[in-house]
Amino acid sequence: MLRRYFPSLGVILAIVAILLCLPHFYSNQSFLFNMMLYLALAEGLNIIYGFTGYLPFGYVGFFGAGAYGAAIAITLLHISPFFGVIIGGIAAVLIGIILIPLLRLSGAYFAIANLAASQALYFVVANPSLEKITQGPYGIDLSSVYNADASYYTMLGVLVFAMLLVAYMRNSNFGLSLLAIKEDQVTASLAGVNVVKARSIAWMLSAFVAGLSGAAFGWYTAVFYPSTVFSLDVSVFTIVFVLFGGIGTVAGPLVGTLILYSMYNFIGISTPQYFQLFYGLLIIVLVLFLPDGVASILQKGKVYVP
Amino acid sequence: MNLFAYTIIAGIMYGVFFGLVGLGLNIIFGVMRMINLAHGDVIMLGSFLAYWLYELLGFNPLLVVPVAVAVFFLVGFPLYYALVPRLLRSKDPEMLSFILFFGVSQVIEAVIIFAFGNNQRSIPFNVFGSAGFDIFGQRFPIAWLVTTLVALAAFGFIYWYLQHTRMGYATRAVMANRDEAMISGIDVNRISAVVFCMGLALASIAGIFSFFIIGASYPSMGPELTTVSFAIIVLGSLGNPLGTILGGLIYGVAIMFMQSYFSSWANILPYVLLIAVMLFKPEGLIGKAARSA
Amino acid sequence: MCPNGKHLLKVEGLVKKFGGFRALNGVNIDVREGQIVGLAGPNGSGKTTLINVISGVYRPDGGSVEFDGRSVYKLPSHKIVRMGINRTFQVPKPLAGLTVWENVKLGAVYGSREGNRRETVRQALEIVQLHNMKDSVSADLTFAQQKLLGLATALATKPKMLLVDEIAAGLSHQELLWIAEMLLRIQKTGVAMIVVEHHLGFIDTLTSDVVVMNAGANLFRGSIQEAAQNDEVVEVFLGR
Amino acid sequence: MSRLKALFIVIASAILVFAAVPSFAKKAPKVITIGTLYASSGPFATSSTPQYEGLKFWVSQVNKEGGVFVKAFNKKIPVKLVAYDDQSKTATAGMLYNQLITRDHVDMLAADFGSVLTSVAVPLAKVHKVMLFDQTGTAAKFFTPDNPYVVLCSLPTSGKWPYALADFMIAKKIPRVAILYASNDFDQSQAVTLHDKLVKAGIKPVYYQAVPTSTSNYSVLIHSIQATKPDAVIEFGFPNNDIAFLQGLQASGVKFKMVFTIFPGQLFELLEKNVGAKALYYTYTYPTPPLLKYEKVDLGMGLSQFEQAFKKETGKEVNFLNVAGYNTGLIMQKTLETAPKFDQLAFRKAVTGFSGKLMTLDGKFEVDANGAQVGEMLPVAQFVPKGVGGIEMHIVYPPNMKTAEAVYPAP
Repeated sequence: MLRRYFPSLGVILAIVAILLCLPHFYSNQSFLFNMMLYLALAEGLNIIYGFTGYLPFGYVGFFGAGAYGAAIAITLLHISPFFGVIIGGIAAVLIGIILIPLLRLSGAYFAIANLAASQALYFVVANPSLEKITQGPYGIDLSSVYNADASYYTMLGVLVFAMLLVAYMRNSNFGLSLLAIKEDQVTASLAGVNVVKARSIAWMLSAFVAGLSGAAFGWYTAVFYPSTVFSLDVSVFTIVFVLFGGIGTVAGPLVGTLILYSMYNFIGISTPQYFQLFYGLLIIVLVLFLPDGVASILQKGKVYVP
Repeated sequence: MNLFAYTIIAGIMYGVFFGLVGLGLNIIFGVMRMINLAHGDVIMLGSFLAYWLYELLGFNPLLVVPVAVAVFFLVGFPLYYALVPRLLRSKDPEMLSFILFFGVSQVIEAVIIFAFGNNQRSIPFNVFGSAGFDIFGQRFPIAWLVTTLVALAAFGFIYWYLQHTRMGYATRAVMANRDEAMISGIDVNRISAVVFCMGLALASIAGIFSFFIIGASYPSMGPELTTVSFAIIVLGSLGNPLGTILGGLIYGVAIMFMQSYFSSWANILPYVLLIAVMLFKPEGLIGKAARSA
Repeated sequence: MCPNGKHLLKVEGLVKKFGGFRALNGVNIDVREGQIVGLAGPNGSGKTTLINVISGVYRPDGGSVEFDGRSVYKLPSHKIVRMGINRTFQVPKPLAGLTVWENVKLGAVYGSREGNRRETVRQALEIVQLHNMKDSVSADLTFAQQKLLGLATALATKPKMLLVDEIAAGLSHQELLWIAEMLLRIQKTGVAMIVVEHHLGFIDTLTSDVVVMNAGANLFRGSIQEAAQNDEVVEVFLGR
Repeated sequence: MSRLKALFIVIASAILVFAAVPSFAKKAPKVITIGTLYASSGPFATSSTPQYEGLKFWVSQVNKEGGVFVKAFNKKIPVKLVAYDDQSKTATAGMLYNQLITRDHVDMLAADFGSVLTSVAVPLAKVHKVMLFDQTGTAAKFFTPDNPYVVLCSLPTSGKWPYALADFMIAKKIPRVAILYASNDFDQSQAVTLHDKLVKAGIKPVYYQAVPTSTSNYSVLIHSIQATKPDAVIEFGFPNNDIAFLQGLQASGVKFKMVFTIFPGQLFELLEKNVGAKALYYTYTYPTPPLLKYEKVDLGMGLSQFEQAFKKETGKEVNFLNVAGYNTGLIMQKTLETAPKFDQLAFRKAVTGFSGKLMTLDGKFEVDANGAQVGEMLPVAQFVPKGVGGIEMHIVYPPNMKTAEAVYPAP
């Protein structure tokens, strides 16, 4: 029964082994951290987009909610940063629960409404009248609990959690029921699937991953502003990485992120417009010629992608 | 009281302009059932065209209008035939077009940064003369009046096109039901291509005058404008071009009131409006009757 | 057949509106355990709407629906399915990206929640004779096979009652005979059915108990022979 | 037991010797590497790019003379600048600062422009113990007793900026004051200072409002302000806010006796290009070099010399941020010239050593114990018409720097 999980677990173990060893050979920890961050976000987005077809353009809303949830817990309630990260995840789930009604909207309408929701959340957090709680637009300072190594391994933990979730989705009946909802809600519910419940759970899990990631990022960065953790670039990058890699598998988003984020790091940072132009063109080409991403090339050749 | 009157009048002028901002997005949606996610970037392109012609050749923004229309018809046709028919044949045109136009928007932004850098650009308000004009004892810059008149003219044109031309009649048929229109012998692709170009041209016209209402232009202003435009057309009612003006007016007056009385919360308004309308009144404020027409 | 079994489904005064139009306008129908009821009527008389409402695909606007002594009125589909009602579609809606096996498995896992799931899936596929295609992607099936797949998925939820919507449409005579025989076999396992059909001959092979609908209400109930004698029924079918 | 002890001592001393050897043998590096970031795009590009050019100019100047004199090695060593583009994004900036420290192993860090992009560097400098020369990031919260690794090179922390402005308004006895500020740390801290100082002097502002930093249309706000009938309107914003505010003011035809904005005094050309000289007539600002001219300096070039040399090298007119960038270089130069040892805390000590004793083209360099700038206080200046369509600036406060009397109320 558990044997079907083996390929997915193999991929996860390989990633973990690499990320545990690499810091000893490669000193740019910050690059590795950001890579893990986007890997986790890509898997988190995969949970909702890959398995239910809802494209969350406002995914960064959960990321920001996580960063702020954790920061508020750490600065106001004096909770240890590690538990702060978990609280960040929970904060994102709470936002997710508030936004559940958006799942009634279909396709592009959902995408835009979700984008609007993330922007609204950003403006609420950044509003100076909430300065006592969120520090308003003036930013969060966590330098007193700054710990690069601890937050690095916390992020690795979040990544492992996200990958395990997707592995579960990929191989379980629950994942199958989500794929069914994505194909046809009526047919799925006539097979006995509780559509509203299943997609809400997927939505909240996806939010949880983004919240944890945002919280770990906040801890690692130590000083951040609303505009940092609610930057639309977070959504955009994650979506592009996932689209490129391919959805619905554990490996697809990983491959997409590893390739594109490395590329971003080497060409994007010195001349960001080149990268923007590149991924803009890449999206157009993908939509027209390879709408299911790189992984679909293998799948068309009947190769199993974990 | 003075402030109240000013707020209302300013809100109406602001709103008419924002109707124009949403108009191009709405007619494209009406005919093609696609959301042009690069809409805000086309507005940005219009403003950069105006800026460039003003700086280089001293063009008055009004003179840029015909140039913009010509440019976007020339660009729009090949773009339509290169992208859209292929999309319509795919298994999920709505979602794929959404993502595709997102890619287009990123390309536009990157190219403009290459060409112009990422600095803010603006055309001075006094390009139409430095005199102000008075409405009910309130003084407004002349540039606002010109902008409002241009926006009204654009709505007038669309009304005339839809109601009084043969092609407009066919366009309405496509808006009502694309498949039936195709069966009844209308060249749906040609109509769509023309309307697509029209939508782009209208967006660029909004861009030309955006300096006077929105403020300075910069290459990355697109996505925010797209969201605001979408809020406006959802408010008005999706797929009903003339309804856009209602959405614009509500948005304009509301944002002016927010700025006057709750200024620090003003920027949250379009997003909250958008979500509220989508969840509670998804058919838009004009409702079904206007939509099925 | 056991026409004297106890009441399984009881529909009373059911109403469904689309805007101002009343697609169902007070429908009454009851079905006993293990009974097959044929449902006939002209296009637009509300047959498919009735099935959509009973199975929870549409929300009703009035009346009552009782199943097995409990109300299923306004319940969501998955709850109705788990109580023992399932259906097929006139135009099949398989989960196109999933395999035949996965389609049916979903029903076994979420719809019935009992017994050996593997066995349930295998049996359902054997009844509709799709077992040899279990690893095919369902998008690759023919139209008729997709209909059968829908039936198998429904069977995997172990229903006490099946709502069969125009299963005969577009099939050859041979296939019709085979399907009729299969439905009768399913009935023998204790499954009641409402069989919506244009094709009165097909209904005749299944049951002598027919309900005729017109304009969103039931017009007649009795045998096909009686229906043929009824002036109103004849008028409805032949047009005014 | 004693054998074990002896072994332990041998090992321990071996470790000590090995650990100590590198520090004895520390050779002079071939180049001094200085890491910095700049933004080629995004909201800070207009400010960051000129600041970066100023720093680059300093590098080319010292290298022309064979490098910077490093006291620890008693010789001149060339300077190498390692710079990355953060696109005005804090997330990217954080990653790049880290890269400068951990991969490029720079000897000193110079921050990017402004508080937002500097903020992410401050904790990194503290954690990795690298001196951060903060160029224009003026948030007071960067400078804390537990972090010796940050020094603010030009401009005081933003909360201190409006000191002279407040005194000016109190001296002028302006009764009705409106304060409108963009909600960010930089502007809010100034608004709070000004508000508190005025209230203390018995002037309660009639209007005191925050608006989002993204505000781009001020016309309605200007009318709300007008409704409170103020004499003076103080607008604190970023350059984009100031441009939009001045444009709105001009377009609406509303007049106030006194109008103050921040950035005409720092980015005069940008403002003039966008709003026109006319819109600036009789408005007030904080003057900074090159509008403020410091010619007698202890180190580097005086302002006029700098203006000429910079123009010759880059073909551009000098603005304040060019001066700030160049000034950062000078502070680093002075640090290397005076630090007796080549390590980070010695650098910091050296800065404290020359604090208050160094005059550059940016004014008097003086930092407090936490590294915050207290020397370069900002006076108040007013723009007045000059000839046909021309404009010039007078310093109107404080009295010891005054070049002309303020024209108040504005005609």
